Amino acid sequence: MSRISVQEQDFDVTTELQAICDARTDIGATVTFVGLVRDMNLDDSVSGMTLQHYPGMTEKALHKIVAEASQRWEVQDATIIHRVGELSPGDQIVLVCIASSHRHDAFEACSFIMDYLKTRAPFWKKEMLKDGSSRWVDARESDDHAAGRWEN
Amino acid sequence: MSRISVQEQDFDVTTELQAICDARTDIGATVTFVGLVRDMNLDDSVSGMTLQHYPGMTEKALHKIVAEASQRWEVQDATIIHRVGELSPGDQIVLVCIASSHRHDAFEACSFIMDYLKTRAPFWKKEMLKDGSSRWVDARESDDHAAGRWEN
Amino acid sequence: MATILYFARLGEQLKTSSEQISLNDMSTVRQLVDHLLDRGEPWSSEFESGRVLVAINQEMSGFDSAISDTDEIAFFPPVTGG
Amino acid sequence: MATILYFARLGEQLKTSSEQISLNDMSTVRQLVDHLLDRGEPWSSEFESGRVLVAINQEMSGFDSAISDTDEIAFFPPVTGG
Repeated sequence: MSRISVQEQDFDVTTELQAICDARTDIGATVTFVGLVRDMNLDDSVSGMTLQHYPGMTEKALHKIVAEASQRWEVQDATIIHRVGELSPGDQIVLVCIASSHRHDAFEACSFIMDYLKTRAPFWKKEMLKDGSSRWVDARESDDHAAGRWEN
Repeated sequence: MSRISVQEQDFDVTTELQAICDARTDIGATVTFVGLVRDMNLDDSVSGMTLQHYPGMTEKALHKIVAEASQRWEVQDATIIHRVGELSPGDQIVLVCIASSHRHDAFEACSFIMDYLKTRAPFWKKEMLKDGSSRWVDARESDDHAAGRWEN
Repeated sequence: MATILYFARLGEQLKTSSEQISLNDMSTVRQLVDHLLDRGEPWSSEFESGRVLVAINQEMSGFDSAISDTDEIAFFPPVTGG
Repeated sequence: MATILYFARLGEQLKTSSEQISLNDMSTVRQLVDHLLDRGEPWSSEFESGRVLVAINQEMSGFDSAISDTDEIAFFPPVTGG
């Protein structure tokens, strides 16, 4: 049911929603998360970003996260698209779209997938700063904490 | 900051997201809820729906709900579009889109707005059934319960 | 004259969505409802069966709220949007 | 020969993203890491400073996990996608 894609190209939210909803009339709710490149991080001006991943393992990890969400909540369909390569401030990075007949299931599953993706899917961000330097982004404790709240 | 519209016309999610995100690079996350007309309700086949509202009061109620969400969470921008008039199964009914620099704020604010909209914004649904009859949809206790969980 | 509005099932059953009423000595929503109930059917059924909500000047209000002749008073069933 | 992969900061600092290593009598990830540490810099700095995660055959694993010469063993920093 679910569509998982790791790609360089941008994505279009309407197109992804239609792919999920077209030709079916049993979906009551969709919740869509889109993550974007911000122009600031840790008080520094960001001019761009490179996203690396682990081909093969990344896709497996995302499928596993969707499977886990589907066990916990009623998920009729799910789409995850994560971009890799060079991105600029304002660019879309990631899309997670969940269709369900119940809105709370859609909200919970989408939020859960984002928390798990941020701690378990092998992607790494490298930021280019306005002063010409670059740095690998450090994992944040707040993301571990966010993923941990689903363990209870 | 926020855009509120009660309208007969359909809406396009990408267009609404772009209206929020274009020309700014400080948004890290958007969460978008779309509610759709289902072809079944209470075990009956639904062939269509009419949505009535209270012009003036509806818009005021929606602005108030967004203001309340903005007090509770960091909301950079918000869009609510709710359709009225005649709708068919599969049609989009409502869009709530929240932009924030923090994803959990975007998820919470969007979920809160949907719960409050369902219990406090003056809209009423009338369903047309496949057998030719029609009925006003009854408010659901589960929606009151959902809105109640934000009171604590 | 107060403007009285009826929405959704109420408007349909009462066969009117709006009317003007001189409130005279009616000073609360409850007194206005009593006045409407005196009309008999279909008013009595609609206001006695099921939950009816009231808004005064487009703000959700209660049946003990004060009303005056310049108010817009709306009656409707619990909302079902979204 | 096991395939060893290095991602992100690790791949950059070690100036290699992939190599083949004969595991011989190395039977756990920890033994492989000890072998890599014996190379000195930059290996020692990268494996001793900061957190390094390991995946065996594309599954998250621990440093006590068993490894064999047919495995794909990947080292990388904590993930930062999304």
